[in-house]
Amino acid sequence: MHLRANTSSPLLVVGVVVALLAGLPVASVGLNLFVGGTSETWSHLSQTVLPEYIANSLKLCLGVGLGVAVVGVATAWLTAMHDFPGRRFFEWALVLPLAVPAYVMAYVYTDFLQFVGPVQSALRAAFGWEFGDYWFPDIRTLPGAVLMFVCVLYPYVYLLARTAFLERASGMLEAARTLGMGPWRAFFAVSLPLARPAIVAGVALALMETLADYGTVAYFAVNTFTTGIYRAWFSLGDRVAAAQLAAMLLAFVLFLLMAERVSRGRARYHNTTGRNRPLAGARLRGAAALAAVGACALPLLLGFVLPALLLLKMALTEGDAQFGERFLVLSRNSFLLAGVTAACGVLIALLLAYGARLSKGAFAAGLNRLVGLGYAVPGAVIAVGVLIPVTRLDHWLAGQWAAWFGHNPGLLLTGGVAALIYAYLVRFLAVALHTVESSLAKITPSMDDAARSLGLGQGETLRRVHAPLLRGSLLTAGLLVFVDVMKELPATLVMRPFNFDTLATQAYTLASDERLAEASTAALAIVVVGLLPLILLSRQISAARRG
Amino acid sequence: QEKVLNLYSARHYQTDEALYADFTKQTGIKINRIEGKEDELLERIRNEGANSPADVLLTVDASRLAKARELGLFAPLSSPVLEKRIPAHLRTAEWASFSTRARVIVYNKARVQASDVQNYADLADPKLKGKFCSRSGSHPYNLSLLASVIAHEGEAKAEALARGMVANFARAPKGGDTDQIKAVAAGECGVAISNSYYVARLMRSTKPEDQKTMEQVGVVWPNQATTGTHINVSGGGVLKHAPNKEAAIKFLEYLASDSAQRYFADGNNEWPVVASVKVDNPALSKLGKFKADQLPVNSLAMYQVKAQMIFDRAGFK
Amino acid sequence: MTQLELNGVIQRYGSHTVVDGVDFRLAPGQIACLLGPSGCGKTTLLRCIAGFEEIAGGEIRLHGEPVSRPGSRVAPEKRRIGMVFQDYALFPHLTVEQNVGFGLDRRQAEHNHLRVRQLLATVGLAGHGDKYPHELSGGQQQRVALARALAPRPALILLDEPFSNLDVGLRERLSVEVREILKREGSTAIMVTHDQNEAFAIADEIGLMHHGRIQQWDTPYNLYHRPANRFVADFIGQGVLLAGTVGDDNSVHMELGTLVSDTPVECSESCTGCDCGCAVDILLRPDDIVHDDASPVQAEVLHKAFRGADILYTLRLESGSEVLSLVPSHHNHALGEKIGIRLDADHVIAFKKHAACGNDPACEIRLEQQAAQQQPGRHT
Amino acid sequence: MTQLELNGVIQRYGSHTVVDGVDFRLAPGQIACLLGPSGCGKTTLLRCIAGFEEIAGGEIRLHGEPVSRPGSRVAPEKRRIGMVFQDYALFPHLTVEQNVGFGLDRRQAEHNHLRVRQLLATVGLAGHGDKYPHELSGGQQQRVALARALAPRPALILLDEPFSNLDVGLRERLSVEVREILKREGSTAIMVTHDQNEAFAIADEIGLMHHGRIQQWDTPYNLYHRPANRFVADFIGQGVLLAGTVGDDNSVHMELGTLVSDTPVECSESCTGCDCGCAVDILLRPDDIVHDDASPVQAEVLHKAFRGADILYTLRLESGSEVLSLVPSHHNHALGEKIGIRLDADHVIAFKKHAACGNDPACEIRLEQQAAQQQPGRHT
Ligand SMILES: Nc1ncnc2c1ncn2[C@@H]1O[C@H](COP(=O)(O)OP(=O)(O)OP(=O)(O)O)[C@@H](O)[C@H]1O
Ligand SMILES: Nc1ncnc2c1ncn2[C@@H]1O[C@H](COP(=O)(O)OP(=O)(O)OP(=O)(O)O)[C@@H](O)[C@H]1O
Ligand SMILES: [Fe+3]
Ligand SMILES: [Mg+2]
Ligand SMILES: [Mg+2]
Repeated sequence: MHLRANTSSPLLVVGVVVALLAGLPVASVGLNLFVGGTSETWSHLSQTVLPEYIANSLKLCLGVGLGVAVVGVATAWLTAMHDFPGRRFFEWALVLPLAVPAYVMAYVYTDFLQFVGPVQSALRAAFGWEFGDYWFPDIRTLPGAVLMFVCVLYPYVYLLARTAFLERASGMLEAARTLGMGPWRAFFAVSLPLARPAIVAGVALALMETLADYGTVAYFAVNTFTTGIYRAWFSLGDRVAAAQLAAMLLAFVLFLLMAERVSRGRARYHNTTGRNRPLAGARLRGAAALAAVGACALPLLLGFVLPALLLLKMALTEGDAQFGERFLVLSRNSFLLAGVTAACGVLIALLLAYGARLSKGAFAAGLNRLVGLGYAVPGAVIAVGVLIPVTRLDHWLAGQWAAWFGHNPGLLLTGGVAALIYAYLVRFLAVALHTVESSLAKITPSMDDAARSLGLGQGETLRRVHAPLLRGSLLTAGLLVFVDVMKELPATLVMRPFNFDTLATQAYTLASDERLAEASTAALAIVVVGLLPLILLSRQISAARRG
Repeated sequence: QEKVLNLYSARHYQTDEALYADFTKQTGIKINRIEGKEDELLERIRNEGANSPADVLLTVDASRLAKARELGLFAPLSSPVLEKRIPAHLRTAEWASFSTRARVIVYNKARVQASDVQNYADLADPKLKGKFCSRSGSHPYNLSLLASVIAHEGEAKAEALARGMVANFARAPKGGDTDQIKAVAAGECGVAISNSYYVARLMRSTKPEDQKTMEQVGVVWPNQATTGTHINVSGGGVLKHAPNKEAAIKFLEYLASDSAQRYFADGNNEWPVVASVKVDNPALSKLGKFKADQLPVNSLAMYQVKAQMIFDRAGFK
Repeated sequence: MTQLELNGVIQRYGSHTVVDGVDFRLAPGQIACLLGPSGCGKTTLLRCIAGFEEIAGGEIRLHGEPVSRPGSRVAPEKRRIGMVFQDYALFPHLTVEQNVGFGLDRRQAEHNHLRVRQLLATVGLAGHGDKYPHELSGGQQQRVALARALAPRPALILLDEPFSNLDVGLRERLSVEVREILKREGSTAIMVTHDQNEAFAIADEIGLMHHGRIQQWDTPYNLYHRPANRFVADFIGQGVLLAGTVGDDNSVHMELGTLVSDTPVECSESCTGCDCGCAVDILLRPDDIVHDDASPVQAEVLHKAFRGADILYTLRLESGSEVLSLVPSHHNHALGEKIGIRLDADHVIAFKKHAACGNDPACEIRLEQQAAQQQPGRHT
Repeated sequence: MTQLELNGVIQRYGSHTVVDGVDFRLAPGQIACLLGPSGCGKTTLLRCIAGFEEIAGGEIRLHGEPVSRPGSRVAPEKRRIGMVFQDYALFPHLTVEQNVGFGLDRRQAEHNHLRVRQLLATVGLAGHGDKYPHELSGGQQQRVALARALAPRPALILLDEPFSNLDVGLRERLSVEVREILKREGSTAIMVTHDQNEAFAIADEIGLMHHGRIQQWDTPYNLYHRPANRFVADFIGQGVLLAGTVGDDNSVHMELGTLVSDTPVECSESCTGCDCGCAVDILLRPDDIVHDDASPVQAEVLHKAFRGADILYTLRLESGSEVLSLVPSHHNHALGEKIGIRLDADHVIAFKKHAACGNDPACEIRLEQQAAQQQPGRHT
């Protein structure tokens, strides 16, 4: 028995180290906030385009935030707490849009809906219209971008909220009903607030991804704050100004996240009852059942079925000439990277989230918010942010090696798979962390105490109590990271080893040469490869509901 | 030890693989390559510093080459072969161009007269109000075009041009060059600008809808009477810390060889930089000879930031 | 008029029948207590009444209207039934005040506020309104749950061990106050409790449950003094069953002496037809056996439990039978010591013996329960 | 040797001091009970001992080794302290058997299995091993929590109201069995309970807590018969304080008559220096006042509570003071009736009156508590 300082815990130390590693690139971006920039770039941007970019970003956030929250929560609520024809199918199918990269979705919808696309051409042919004779909504606008993002990002909210609803404490719902609240009002007064950590996490992830996105908004020419960052960097050649803008974005996101945390006050979200039984879903009939099916089918149609069909058609008619053995290699590469990253990410997220739970202090929680910020930074910026420390370390290693063995081994890490996975982790740890944290908040603190009083250390408590209790969320987190890595581009492009292509880079190569139709094969492959674990895991997740 | 060449390339043409394979076959040097975006690749090379494995950097934009030079990433390039084969305005002491692409005007034959769009300046003419389409103003292709205008005519003229174009927009800038061509053909736009190889690719396409597209549009070589049509280049140089400098020079020289040059033309519809090379590309032949801007490509980089600022001020999104 | 009426209610979890043909009636304003061993189905019965469980048989009526029948039921929130849950089920995201005010009509903010503060004061939590449940002690949480259930003045309130985590003083004060509130507001109540004194103090009627069946539904006095069967006799209060033989009308002969009661021997129902000479078991409470140094009957002290004012002695008679005796605590005898005792019972409660059981009381209870199951409905 | 030692332990939630300078010692194998009103800090004190809470002052030692000090502590899992949580804290993802076996060394599967089955049988849950916690009743869950904490044979076990959801019979049987298990395995135990009888029956020593301080740490007998202060007198058992005046050595004059005890008047600590003529309050338990139709002192029945064997009467004296009297239940008098009573107390417990308080008992308790706080450590 050793007296140990109250603040010290082995797990917390591990957590802090991991957090520092993961936070380093983000911090190196953030630090630029305090470096004096080139005033010319600043004044130019702020006088010309920045106000519009900021306005666009805010509008985009508002639209996407509302959209994913409504669609995600509604579908989660319907599938988790009701029974209607097709529910079991929708349960896992609603996750599918996750596999479609937003930029691919943007290409596909544009191709489908633009003036020269099949829909408008058919309309013109049918009615003999010419240009200007009729009005047709333009998808490549801000509302269009919102629609795209909502379609591919709502699964974040869906998955997290659903897990929360499934983990719901039936006891608390019953209490609400004895107090005169019908299922509908009980949903708003109890289920929804109790799912708040999960919903907030889902919406936050969707918003961070929206803010960091460049491909979609660039293609739609909806210029956002990220456009501003890229403009400062690429067009105006001012890296410092770009980093400062990125840091501002970070500060904004951090502020939002913290504000949300603070607004929770001392409220808790854990289960207060010990006798929760899986409630049989309320059975919907007639018009209600029809409405439920419709509500679930629409996002699935728009977010997956239609784009997948369009991609399939493109791939079949004018797909990649190189389809074949090469795709096996690409798929394998993508799958391995995504799989390894997902496993590492979930593990690290679990450690970090649990560390913060243990320390109860603001320090660890704050650290975790910082770690999670990588997701809000545009991919190219974070890729460079990762390059800097990795190459530094590499130089140091090379120097040591040279000092010991007398020759320069070159760079050991940069351009290696490990560094690439590190970059992914920096970028996507937020996804796993938010997911795990939101679910951890639902576990009664007395679980921890009970395990410790039975002689389990922190690590073992995590392994034997929390991990099984979090099973659904851990799978969800792994799934989300997996799919995100499958789709990731900027870091993959710049950090990958020689001659190492993935499905995403393949799609990129073709798309950037404006061979969209050919890129469809790779895009479809991303969807298909992502689909496998998606279907497998989402079944597991539904099965992991606990009593 | 196996001879290798480490290539960092921003060329995004899948068909380039045949080119690299040909090089390996000829020289026995294996090519390791990563493809990415110019600016990120520059960051990677910069950070890798003295230990960088990169031998050659290839880009598709002159200003990025200039930037790499500015950052001191290139080694001096001295190759008699390159000096002999590549025209002086298409190379510098550190890097050389291996192919060019022209920025041409594409118009809808039914909606616009060819005579009204003979120069880039015409795109600002109020006659084209509501007819002009373009990709984003921040795209390097447009930036380098405006940079060339600044180089030739000064900032004021350039800004007037940009503002005129904005006033003529049929729609907010969006999509790529191919999108613009298709929109012109469909009548949504009257006129647009595009890189020549996209036009050529559509001309060579066997797909009926592409052929129909090209039936609707005409292509103009702008500024034939004045400075010549704006061109940008794809080029590269040997990096300062290249571990395989010899192979790197060999590779660049290979890119200037007849077979490689023909490959750029045939495979990717670009114009070779070596005048003597015979091109066997029906689309390029059909587009015919044109007077290219002789501006040293170097200066495109000089004005790129200015060009972006002008676009921003003019509201060319 | 009846407020609540259960007719042969049956509930099952899978194939396990938890509530097994329960029927009783409650008039408006009445307070009933449910007693019974752990796991006998009390909570489940309350959940059936609240509408959370489907019933597999019988029917439940509120105000004469059927609300639960096999296959159909009225939603819980439509029943105006309040409930204090055994595990409280407080809302962790709401403060104490918000928890208590949860079921109140939201349009009457002013009025609600008053009601909430008043209830919090009643349960001794004035000043804790801004806390969150996790910042309260177990007993404090339990009181919040109680206040929350009382707040909307439900017509019927179900209390599942509402005082289990409170100290005696608070629990007595609260049970009196809750009783007053319920009576004042005319609410009908069913309370589950493990504290028989509490049940005796608060209840108009008590139902004793065992294995999903109501063994006796009666007044506190009758339950204690006229247990319907051995199980009730054993469960309520303390006591032992001692063998005896019915003598002429008013007497029973036992090892300890002869009991003569004022009235004829009150054979419990299961002993109808008790005749002279019939072998019976007599229920002896600890206060039926008094310590008397002068008594010729001596018994050995087997075990003693300090009870404050008294000591509860477990004594062994010559025959080996054990009896309990409550003796003022200044009579502090050592284990093994022999002390004099005598019978001092007012009335005699006798259960007819089953020949098959020999001297095994568990066997007797089992046989009795079996007999009861073959005549459903008999016990009300 | 002491197993557990607390010296001036202080714990705070924010600025709210919940445990306020607690010290006591427990020898190995001893069983202590903690009593106290809801919210007085019992659970928090257990949590400090288990190592879940940081302490702000004082020190906790196990086997003489310090395990908690302000700013540092030994991790809970290193202390070999078992705990039954007030809210059970069962693991919902594990079956009953897995829950109980959770803390056992996993390498000894065979042996563990035996232990688990044996404990389940002890707590009356044989055959429920494969169920999940949500399939159990409240009392069944509580018993699983108990079995789980006992399973690893902890050196020290903390039981936070382990029987609160059990019926009397089961609770008595279990408390005896748990006591046996603890004694057999040489475990030291601290148990929080609200049931004083349980505490009296099971505990070697009892600590009574109030406002975060131990008011008295003593044997059950002393706690009942020699309360250290008014709060203890009030909290333990039932009773009232009645004004009186100390006469010559062995007597106190009261409204009800004169009390003469065998020994000199036992003035409690707070009354040191009680002299003849000194105004005191005398603690009268319900059994100190006997119903005697022959007695000249008559009192009016204010309230009566049926207690099974007895009825607890609340009576009003002429002066308006109220007293309690426990009367065999066949003396069934109506409310408002006047009945004869007399004093029958063995020993006298007197508390010196504070002049400032007039006749307000609450005031007296307050003053006493204040005085105690100015002399920390006095009460052990
Ligand atoms: N997390 C917390 N934050 C703030 N105050 C708390 C917290 N936990 C408990 N308290 C307060 O500390 C006091 C003591 O609580 P504790 O749980 O120790 O009481 P207890 O004696 O166990 O009561 P009970 O018998 O009701 O369980 C209570 O007044 C409670 O409101
Ligand atoms: N969800 C369930 N699935 C299966 N069996 C259950 C379930 N809930 C309760 N039971 C069983 O039903 C029986 C009655 O449970 P109930 O909760 O009604 O008991 P109780 O009388 O309230 O007991 P306690 O006094 O311990 O709270 C118990 O044996 C329990 O194991
Ligand atoms: Fe291009
Ligand atoms: Mg129960
Ligand atoms: Mg407590």
